[in-house]
Amino acid sequence: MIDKPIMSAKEAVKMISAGSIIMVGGFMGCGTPKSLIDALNEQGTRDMTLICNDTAIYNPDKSLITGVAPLVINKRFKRIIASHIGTNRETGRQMNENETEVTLIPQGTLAEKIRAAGAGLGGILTPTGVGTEVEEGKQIIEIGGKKYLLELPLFADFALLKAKKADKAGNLVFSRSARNFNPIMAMAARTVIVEAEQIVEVGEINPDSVMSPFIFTSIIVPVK
Amino acid sequence: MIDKPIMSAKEAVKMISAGSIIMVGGFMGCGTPKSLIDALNEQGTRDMTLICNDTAIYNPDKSLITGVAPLVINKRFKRIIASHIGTNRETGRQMNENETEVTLIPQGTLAEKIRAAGAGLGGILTPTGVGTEVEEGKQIIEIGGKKYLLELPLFADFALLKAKKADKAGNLVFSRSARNFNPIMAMAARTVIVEAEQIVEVGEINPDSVMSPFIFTSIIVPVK
Amino acid sequence: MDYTPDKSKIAKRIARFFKSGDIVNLGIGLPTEVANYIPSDVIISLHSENGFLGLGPAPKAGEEDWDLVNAGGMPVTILPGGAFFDSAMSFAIIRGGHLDYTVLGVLEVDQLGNLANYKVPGKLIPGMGGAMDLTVGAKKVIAATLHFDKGQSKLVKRCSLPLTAKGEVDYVVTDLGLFTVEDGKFVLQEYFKGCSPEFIIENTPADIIISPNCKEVEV
Amino acid sequence: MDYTPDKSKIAKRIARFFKSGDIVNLGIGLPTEVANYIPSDVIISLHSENGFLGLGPAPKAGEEDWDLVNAGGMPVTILPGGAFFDSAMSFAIIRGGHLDYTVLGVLEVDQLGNLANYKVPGKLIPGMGGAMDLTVGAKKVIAATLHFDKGQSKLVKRCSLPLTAKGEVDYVVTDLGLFTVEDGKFVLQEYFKGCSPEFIIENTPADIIISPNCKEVEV
Repeated sequence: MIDKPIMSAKEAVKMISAGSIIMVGGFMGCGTPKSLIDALNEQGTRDMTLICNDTAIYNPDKSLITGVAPLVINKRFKRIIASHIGTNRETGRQMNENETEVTLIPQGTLAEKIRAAGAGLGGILTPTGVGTEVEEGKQIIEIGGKKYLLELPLFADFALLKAKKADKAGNLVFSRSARNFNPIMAMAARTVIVEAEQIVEVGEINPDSVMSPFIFTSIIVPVK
Repeated sequence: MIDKPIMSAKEAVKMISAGSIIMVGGFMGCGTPKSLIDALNEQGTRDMTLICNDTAIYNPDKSLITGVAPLVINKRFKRIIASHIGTNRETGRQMNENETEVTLIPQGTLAEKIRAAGAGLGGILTPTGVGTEVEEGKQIIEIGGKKYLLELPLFADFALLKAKKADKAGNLVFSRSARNFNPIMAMAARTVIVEAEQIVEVGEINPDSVMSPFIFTSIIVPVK
Repeated sequence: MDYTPDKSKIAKRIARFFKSGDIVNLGIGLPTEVANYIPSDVIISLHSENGFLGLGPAPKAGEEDWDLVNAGGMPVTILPGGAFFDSAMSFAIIRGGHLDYTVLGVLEVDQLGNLANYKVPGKLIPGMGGAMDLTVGAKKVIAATLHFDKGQSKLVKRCSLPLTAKGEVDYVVTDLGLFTVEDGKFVLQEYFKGCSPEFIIENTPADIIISPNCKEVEV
Repeated sequence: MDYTPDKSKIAKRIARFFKSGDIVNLGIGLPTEVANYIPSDVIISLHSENGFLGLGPAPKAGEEDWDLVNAGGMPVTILPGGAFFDSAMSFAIIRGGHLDYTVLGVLEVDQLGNLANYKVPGKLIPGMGGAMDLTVGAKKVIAATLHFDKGQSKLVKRCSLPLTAKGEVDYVVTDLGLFTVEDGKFVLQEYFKGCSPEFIIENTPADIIISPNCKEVEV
């Protein structure tokens, strides 16, 4: 194995530019790389497309702000692809006032679209969304009398991920429910930037315990 | 969690009968549940359908016989679905002499078909096999000018799996390259019989280390 | 009859659905409360769609682990024998028919078994999250809802809001009673003590038939 | 010129393809031997399609772990930094374009980049195993073969055997030379010392053009 570059969050996000498509791991902020989000926010990059399960939590009354919410509030996205935006009222406002294009995708379909991109599949057939607005514009394929939607792969330029532990080659271990979308996004982006709580030597992670193999990781960023 | 039944291999295979479709974990015999194969062989059940990566190794000159090979030699299958039969010459003989119907499927397609069954997908689109005999009889779907084969899910009545460790609820841990097809087959069969080298109390496996969650396991069999 | 909303009746009645060994997903909000009423001799396992099985109660204050949250993003615990996995596996479990029940809140549910709970066009658009997969994938779908919202019945002839899923609802439990959905009608199976079938039928703008086995139940 | 088959030339030449960091799958048989000739300053990682990255050399006699085998079922080792996964992930890596190279043996390879290596109808039918996915999925496909089998060239105008993959071969390395596949022809890029372009063209029933950069190479 060769070592992957290790750099600061500020340095790592420099390659992200206006128009970039970014995937961000996490679920309501749990498993989202906070240092990378903060650095990207500070960098001020605009017109990005976000692919994330949700737009996390933004509750100004309680001073609560998690996950990708800072980027949403600062209007960094021209498009947001997510399964849930209900806990960040600013996303809904931007959507309703046509400031940001928001595409809602069922969570399981989102996961499979991302996995399909990483796995080289041309698409997958899911029963989810049949008979709902989700089927609009999609090919419906009937198999054995049952209808399925053909859902296409979803790629990104960058994946911003959060790991509990990374070895220097880029093998990753995630913690508890902070795993969520992180391992599948690792497969589906051209450049994968991983913020790791702990960075260890190659060989220190048991090969049976690796949750995302080193080949997907491009850059490792220590948590600030 | 409630405990799963623990029984002998002989007892467990009693529910498998003529005509049953069985999936068997393993790759060239590595990760195949030997006690279950031996018990099923002894039981003498015929006309089964086998879904397995390969028909393992049978080399009478070297007295070498692994994995599912004993069942093949004793002609227990009316149909074999596999990606590779080259290391068990008896499978090839039965195929060429029309004693057994053998369907060859590319290994990655086999894995995705099994996963699709377990994941409730109606099918997946793969570029693998386009322009080869594998495309015969299959729907070809073109996306963005590229051709894909629509591959349908593959289910089984029984999955016979081999784990390194099982807790009594059925959470599984596999060892090294013996993991292979075991976790995905756990998802795709109505009844999942797991032969485990070690059976531990519930709570002894770290929830982050589980490779197949307990809900898929029906029966646990200790290695004889 | 006076109507006083009572969410606890819904949670209590749904908690009686399960048998030991069942795998269940409880939606955020009212469905989550079902967990508080499951009889101690019934051992079920809760699935959390953000990626684990064996969802346990909230931790004590000060013992929160922010790497272990529920689908609402709030700290929870995992029971012994639980297992973590990624989102693809979590929804493979859901879509693949490996859940016995899913319990979801609703904005509207209709007599065809259609359910709407993710979008009020032009107003509230929280998104479907995992709800579309859950309703399509779980073996049995239980819609959990107060019978009325601002005087309007949540049970209707036809949903007017965008659907979460078409024809997937098996049971509706309100604070007035328990309904099945059969052949395009609600079938009243139980009315809860203090209510009557007549009251339900009069105040619900949907076709309801009374099951021959319909009975009064105390919850 | 006398032809004496020499597999080591093929393995040696292919071993020079790689740069540090490359992820490579070597087929069972001749391709496996490539690993023996990789320069010590080039650090590549080998993928084993039965489910891991970081494939190492065979263990010493007596130290075999039968839970750790290669795609041929024979005991191997895993290098520090390797990782195990299931077959779905293994082929996600392959099909998803995450391998830089795959090296495969062939029964026939033709000037359209078609490759046949899994079936001789009515005779030998080993099955395609992972070969179809590997040829379709890897960024670059290298066909590794002796130039002749029983006097017949393995490089042909059109494969007569059932195809493993259509138009996917990028390079063919034989014991005589190195070819690319371009615009429906083999292009000779290198001929190995002791051979000549003329000998290759005369004895190969396929359209071969000689690259303007073609050179003699010692392997």
